[in-house]
Amino acid sequence: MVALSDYLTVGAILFGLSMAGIFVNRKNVIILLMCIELMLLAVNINFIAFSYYLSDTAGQIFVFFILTVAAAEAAIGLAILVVLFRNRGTINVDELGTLKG
Amino acid sequence: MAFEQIVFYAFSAVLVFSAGVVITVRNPVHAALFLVLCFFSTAGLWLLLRAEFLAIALVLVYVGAVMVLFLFVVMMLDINIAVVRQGFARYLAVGGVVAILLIAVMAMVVGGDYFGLERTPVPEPIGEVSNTRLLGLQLYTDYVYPFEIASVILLVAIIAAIALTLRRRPDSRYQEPGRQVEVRRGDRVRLVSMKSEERR
Amino acid sequence: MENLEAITLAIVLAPLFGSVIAGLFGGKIGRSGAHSVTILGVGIAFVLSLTLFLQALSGDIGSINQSIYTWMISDGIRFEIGFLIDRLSTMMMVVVTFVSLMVHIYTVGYMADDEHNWPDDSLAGKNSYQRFFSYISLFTFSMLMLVMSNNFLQLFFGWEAVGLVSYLLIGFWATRESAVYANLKAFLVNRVGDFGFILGIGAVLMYFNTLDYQAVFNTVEMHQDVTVSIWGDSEWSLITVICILLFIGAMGKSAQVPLHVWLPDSMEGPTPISALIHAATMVTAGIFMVARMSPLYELSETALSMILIIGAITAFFMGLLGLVQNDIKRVVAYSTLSQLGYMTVALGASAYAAGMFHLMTHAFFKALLFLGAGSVIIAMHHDQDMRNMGGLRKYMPITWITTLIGSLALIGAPFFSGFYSKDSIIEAVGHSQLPGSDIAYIAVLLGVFVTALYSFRMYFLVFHGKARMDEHTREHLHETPRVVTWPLILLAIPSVFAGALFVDSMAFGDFFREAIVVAPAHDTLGALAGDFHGWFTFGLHGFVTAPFWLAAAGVATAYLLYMKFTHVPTMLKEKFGWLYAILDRKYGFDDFYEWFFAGGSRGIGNALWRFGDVKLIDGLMINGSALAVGWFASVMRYVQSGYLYHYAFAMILGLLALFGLFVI
Amino acid sequence: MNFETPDFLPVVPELFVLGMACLILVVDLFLSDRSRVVTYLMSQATLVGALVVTLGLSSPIAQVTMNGTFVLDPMATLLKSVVYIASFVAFLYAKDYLRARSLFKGEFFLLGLFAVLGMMVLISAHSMLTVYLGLELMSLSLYAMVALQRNSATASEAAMKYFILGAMASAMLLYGMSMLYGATGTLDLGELGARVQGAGPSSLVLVFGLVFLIVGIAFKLGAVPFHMWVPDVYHGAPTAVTLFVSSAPKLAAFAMLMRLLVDGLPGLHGHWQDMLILLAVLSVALGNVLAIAQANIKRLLAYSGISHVGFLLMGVLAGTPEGYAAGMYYAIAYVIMTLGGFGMVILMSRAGFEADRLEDYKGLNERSPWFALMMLILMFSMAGVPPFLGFWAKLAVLEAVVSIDLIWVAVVAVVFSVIGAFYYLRVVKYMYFDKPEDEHSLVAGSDLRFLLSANGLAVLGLGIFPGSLLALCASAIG
Repeated sequence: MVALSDYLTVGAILFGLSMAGIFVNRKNVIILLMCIELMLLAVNINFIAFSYYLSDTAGQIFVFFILTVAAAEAAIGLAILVVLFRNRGTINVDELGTLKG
Repeated sequence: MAFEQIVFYAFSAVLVFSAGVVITVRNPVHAALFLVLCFFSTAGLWLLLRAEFLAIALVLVYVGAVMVLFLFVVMMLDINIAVVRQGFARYLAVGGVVAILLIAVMAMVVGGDYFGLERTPVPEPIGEVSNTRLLGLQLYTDYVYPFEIASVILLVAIIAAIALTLRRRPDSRYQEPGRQVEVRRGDRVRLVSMKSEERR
Repeated sequence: MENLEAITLAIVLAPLFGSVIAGLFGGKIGRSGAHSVTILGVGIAFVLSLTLFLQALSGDIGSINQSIYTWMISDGIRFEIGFLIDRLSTMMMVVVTFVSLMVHIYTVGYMADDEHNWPDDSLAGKNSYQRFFSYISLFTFSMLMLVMSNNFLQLFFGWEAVGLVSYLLIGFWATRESAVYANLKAFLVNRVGDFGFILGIGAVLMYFNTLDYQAVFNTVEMHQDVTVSIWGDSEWSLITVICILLFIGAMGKSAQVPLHVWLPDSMEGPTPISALIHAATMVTAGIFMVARMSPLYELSETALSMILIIGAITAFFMGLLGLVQNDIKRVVAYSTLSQLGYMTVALGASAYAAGMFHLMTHAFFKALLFLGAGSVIIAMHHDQDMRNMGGLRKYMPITWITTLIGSLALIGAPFFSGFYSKDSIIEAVGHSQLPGSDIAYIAVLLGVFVTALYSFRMYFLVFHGKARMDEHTREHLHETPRVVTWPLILLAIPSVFAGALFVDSMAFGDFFREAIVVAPAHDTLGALAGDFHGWFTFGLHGFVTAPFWLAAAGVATAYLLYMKFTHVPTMLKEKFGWLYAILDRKYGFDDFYEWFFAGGSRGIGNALWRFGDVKLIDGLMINGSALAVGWFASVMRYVQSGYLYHYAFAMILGLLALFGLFVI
Repeated sequence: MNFETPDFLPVVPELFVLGMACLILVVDLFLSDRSRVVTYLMSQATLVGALVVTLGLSSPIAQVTMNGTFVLDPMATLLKSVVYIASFVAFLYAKDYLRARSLFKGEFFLLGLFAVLGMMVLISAHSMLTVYLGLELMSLSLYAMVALQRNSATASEAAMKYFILGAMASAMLLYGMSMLYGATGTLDLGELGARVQGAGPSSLVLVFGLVFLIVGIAFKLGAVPFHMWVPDVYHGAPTAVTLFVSSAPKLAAFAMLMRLLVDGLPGLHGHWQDMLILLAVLSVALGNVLAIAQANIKRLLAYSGISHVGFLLMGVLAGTPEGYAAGMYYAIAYVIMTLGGFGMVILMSRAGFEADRLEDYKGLNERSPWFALMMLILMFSMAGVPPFLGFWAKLAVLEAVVSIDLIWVAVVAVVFSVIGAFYYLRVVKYMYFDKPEDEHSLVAGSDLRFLLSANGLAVLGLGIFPGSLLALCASAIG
C-alpha cells in the first residue's frame, strides 16, 4: 500500500528541486517559468493526495482551479518574456540587473 | 511489493529524475521536453489517486497546450544556448545544499509521523461514481463563484497577452480583403497603345 | 434650543473663516476685502453671542454642556472638542466679541498708513494690513475656543493659541528690534507660566482620568483628602497642588508678579491689539480660568491665600510704577497690571463674581482708554511721549471726553461702571477671613489712591495745560477720523452704564449660580448682599466710603502736581532719587531676570553645547550613528543586487529561517 | 443533488465591476485613439458606481454566501470602499501621465479594473480557494500593467522580476494552503478556524503550513526578507503604474492577512505573532535604513513603503481588536500618503522627464511654494511628525504593541523611524534650501493640481481630526 506520506514526500522533493532551480539557473528566464510550473505541480500532487486520503473532492476542485490559473499565468509570463526579449535582445537572467540598490 | 507500489515508485522516480534534468539542462528545448515527461509521470501518479479527470486534463491542457506554447516561444525567440556556464558548479553546490535542507525539513513534517498509513489509511473505494461527473456537478453548483473568477482570470490573460505582444509592424505585409474586393480592372491593368517598333 | 450646536459652531468658526480668507488670500481680495470679511465674521460672532447671552440672562437656556467632536480616544480617555455654554461663558463671549468688533473697526483707521511703518521693499511689509486683520480675527477665534471650552484640552489649545497670536502681534513690526525683543520676552515668560499650567492639567489627567470639566468637578470631593509627595516626605494636598500649578499658568497669562514683566514691553505692538489682547481679553484669561475652576479652588485655602497675596502685591506695586512712566501707552499698561491685580484679589477672596464683574467693566473702559491713547498717538504722528503733549482737549474733543469717561470709570467715581465692580471687590476683601486678607485690604485701598493719581496725571498731561509739541505737529492736530472715534463712543457707553446695569445680578445676585461655586465659609459677597439695596443707593453710599475719598485725594494730588505746581514733581524726583530709581528700574525684576535667567541659561547652554553637543552628541551619537547607518545601508544595498536569483535566494533563506525558528 | 441557488445580493458589487469591465472592453474596441477618454470616464464611473453599490449593501452583520466562499462584513465594505477611492485617485493621477507617454490605452484601465475586481474578491474571500483566485486575478493584472510600457527596457525587466518572484510566492502560499487543507480537510476559512482550535497533535503540520502562508502574505505586502521585488518594480514601472501598484493592492494584502490569519487561524495566534514580530522588526529596520542610501525618489518611497508595512504588521500581530483596527488604520493612512507621494512625482514629471531623482526636487519651493508645502506635509506625515495623519497611524499601532507588553518592538520601531526621518527631511531640505536645477515650470493640468492639493490637505485634515477615521476602522473590525 502506498501511504499518503509517500505522495507528500514526492511533492516535497519536487517543490524543493524547483525552488533550487530558480536559484541555480542563471541563464535562461524561460527555465524559471518552467520551475514555477513544477512548483505548482508539486502543490497539485499534495492536494490530490490529500483529497484522495480524506475522501473529499474539494482538493481536486482546488487543483482544477490551480491548473486554470497556471495556464493563464504561463500565458502572461511568456508575454512578458517576449516583451523583455524585444527590448533587450536577451533573456539571460545574468543580464537582468539594471534595477538595483 | 504490490503492483500499485511498483507503479508509484516507477512514476515517482521518473518524475524526480526529469525534474532534476529540467533545472540543470543547458538547452531550453530539452528542458521543455523533460517537463513534458514530468507532466506525464505526474498524470500517472494522479491516476493512482483516482483523479482520472485531472490526470487527463493535465495531459491535454499542459502537454497539449501550455508546453507547446513554451516550445513555440523558445523557438520564436531564437535564444542562444550558453556556451559555457561559468561557475555553474558553484551555484549547483549551493543550490544543492539549499534544496537538500528544504527537502529535509519538508520531508520531516510530511513524512510518516503525521501522514503514515496508521494515521491516514487508504480509503475504501466509493463505488461506481465517475470522478468527472462528481467534479462537474460540484463545479457548476457549489463552486460557481470561483469558476466565474477563473474565467475572468483567463480573460485577463488574453487581454494581457494581446496588450503586451500584439504590434503592428509598419514593414510587414498583410492582406486587406476589402480592398481586394473593391479593386477594379483599371487599377490593375493599364492598356497603353504604343506604336509598334519599326522592323529593322 | 434645537440649533444651539450650529450657533455655537458659527460663533467660533465665523472669525476663523474671516481670518483664513484675509490671511491666505489677502493679496487677492485687497485691503477693503480683508477688513470687510473679518469685520463681518466677528460681527456675526458678536450678534450670535449677544443672543445667547440674552437668552442665558432670561433663563431660556440654563447651562449647556455638549461635546461636538471626539478628537481621539486614548487609554479610555476621550479627548474632545466641546462647548460649555452658561452665563459665565456667554458673558465672556459678549465681552470678547464686542471689544474685538470695536477694535476691528478702529483698526481700519489706525492701520491705514501702515506701509510707513515698514522699511521700503520689505517683504513682510507687503499686505501687512490684511495680515493684521487676519491675526486679530484668529485671536478672536482662539479666545472664543478658550472661553467656550468644556474641557482642559481645548482650554489649553485656546490658551496656547491666544499666546501665539499675542506673540505674532507684539512682534508685528518685525523689522523693529525692540518689537522682536518684546515678543520674545512675552513668549519666554509665558512659557514659564504655561509649564505650570500644563503640569496642572497633567495632574488633573493623572488623578481624575478625564479632562472634562464637569466630570472633574463632580468627582472633586472624592479627591479632597488625596495627598501627593513632591519633595521627599512633605505631603501636599492634591487639590492645592493642582490649583497652584494652574494658577502659575494664570500668573503668566494675566501678568501677575513675578511673571508680569512681559506686559509693559508688549506695548511695542500696534495699539489696537494692546487694547484687545493686552488689556481687555487675553490677559483676563487667567482670571476667567480661575473663576471657571472655582469648584477646585474652593477646596484649597492655601491656594486662595496665595492668590490673594499675589494679587494684592500686583495691584499696589504695579500701580506705583505707572506714576513714573512718560510713554502714554505704558501708563495704561501698568494700570492694566494693577487692575488685573484687583481681579486676582477678588478671586483670592472667593468673590469670583466680583472679579468677573470687574473683568467685564475693565474690558470696556480699559479698551476705551487704550483706543483713546491710540487716537492721541495717531494725532501726534506716532509720538507716544506725554511730555510732548498737553492741551489736546481743544483739538480732539471726542477723544478728550471719552478718555475722561474712561479715567473716571477706572478710578471708580460713583455711578461709573468701575465704581461698582471695584467697590464690591474692596468690600469683599474686607470681609475675607483668609490669612493675608488684612494686608490685601490695605493694599487695595491704597491702590485706589495710586490709581487716581496716575490716571489723572496722564489725563492732565495729555489734555490740559499748555501744548508742548512742536509747531509742525500742532498745525496738523485734528480729531481722528470717524472709524476711530465711533468705537470710542461705543465703548464709552458700557464704560458708564455696564456697572449700574449688572451690579445687582452679577456682583450680589446669583447670576453665575450654575458656573461658580463658593463654599459657604468663603462667601464674602453673600455676606455683603444683605447690605445691598440697589445700584442707586450703592452709588450714593459710595460718596461716604474710604475709597471715594482716597480717589478724590488722588485726583486732587494729580491736579496740584501737574497743573498748579509743575515744578514739584521734578523736585520730588531729585529729593527721593533712590525711590525714583527703584520705580524707574521697575523694582529690578527685569535686570534680575536678564542677569540670572537669561545670562545663567546662556552660560549653562554654552557649556553644555561645547561638551555635550559638539563632542558627545554630534561627534559620537549623531555622526557616529550616521556613519554606522550609512555603512549598514551600503552593505544592504549590495544585497539588493538586481539579480533575480539573489532575490529568490533571499526568499528561500527567509523561508528556511522561519522554519528554523518556528517549526523545528 | 440538492442545490440551493445562492444569495447573489452581496456579490452585486463584484458583478457590477465585472459587467462594466466587459462592457468597457467591447466599447474600447470601437474607439479611436482620440476618443479614448471615453474608456477612462467609463472606468471612473464604474468605480463610483461600485462605491455607491457597496455602501448601499453595507450592513453591520457578516453575510456568507456562495456556498461559503464569499463573505460581506463591515471590514469588507470599508476596505472595498477605500480600494475604489484609491483606484479612482490613481486613475486620475495617471491620465495625463499616460497621455504624455502615448500609454493612454484602454488596456491600462481595463487591467486596472480587473485588478480592482481581484482585490474585491480577495477582500471578501471566505475560503482559501477564493483567497487564491482573488490574489491571482489581482496579481496577473498587475504584472501585465507593469509591463505595459512595451518599449521600456526597465519596465519589462521590472515586470519579469515581479512575475517570477510573485509566482514563486503564490506557489508557496498554495503549498501552505495544501498543508492546512490536509491537516483539517476544509477550505472554508470559518470551518478552518473551528477545526484548528480542536487540532492537537498535528499542530506541527499546521505551523508548517502557516510558515508558507506567511511567506505568501509577506511577499504581497512587501515585508523583509520577501521585499526584494518592491524597489525594483516601483522603480522600473511607469510612475502611473507604480502609483496604482503601491496603493490599493496593499489594502487587499492587508485583507488577505486578516482573512487567513485572523479569520482562518486564530488558534495559531501565538505562532503567527512571533513570525510577524520578526517580519515587522526587520521591515521597519531595513526599510528605513535602506531608504537613506537612495537617490531615486521612487526607490526611496518603495523602501519607505517597506518600513510602513512593518508598522502595519505591528498592529495586526497584537491580536486584539484594537490592534486590527490600528493595522487597518495604518493601511488606509499609508495608501493616502503613498498616493500623494507618487502623485507628486507625476505632477513634477512631463514628457521625457520622469522627475524621479531626488535632485529634481531641489528648490521646489522657489518654483512652486504650494506644492513644496504639499510635499512637505506628505513627507512629514510619512515620517510620523505630529499633527499629520502618519503620526496618528504610528501612534495607534504602537499603542497596540505596547498594550500586549511588547515594549521592545515599539522601541525598535521608534528608533528606526527616527533614523528614517532623516531621508524624509532630506527631501524637505532639497526643496527648501537648495537652488533649483530645473527651471521648467510645472506642466500639470488643473485637475491634477487640485487632486494633489486635496490629497495633501487630506493628510493634514485627517491628522488634525484623527478621530473619525480611527472610529470607522474600529467599527469595521467590530
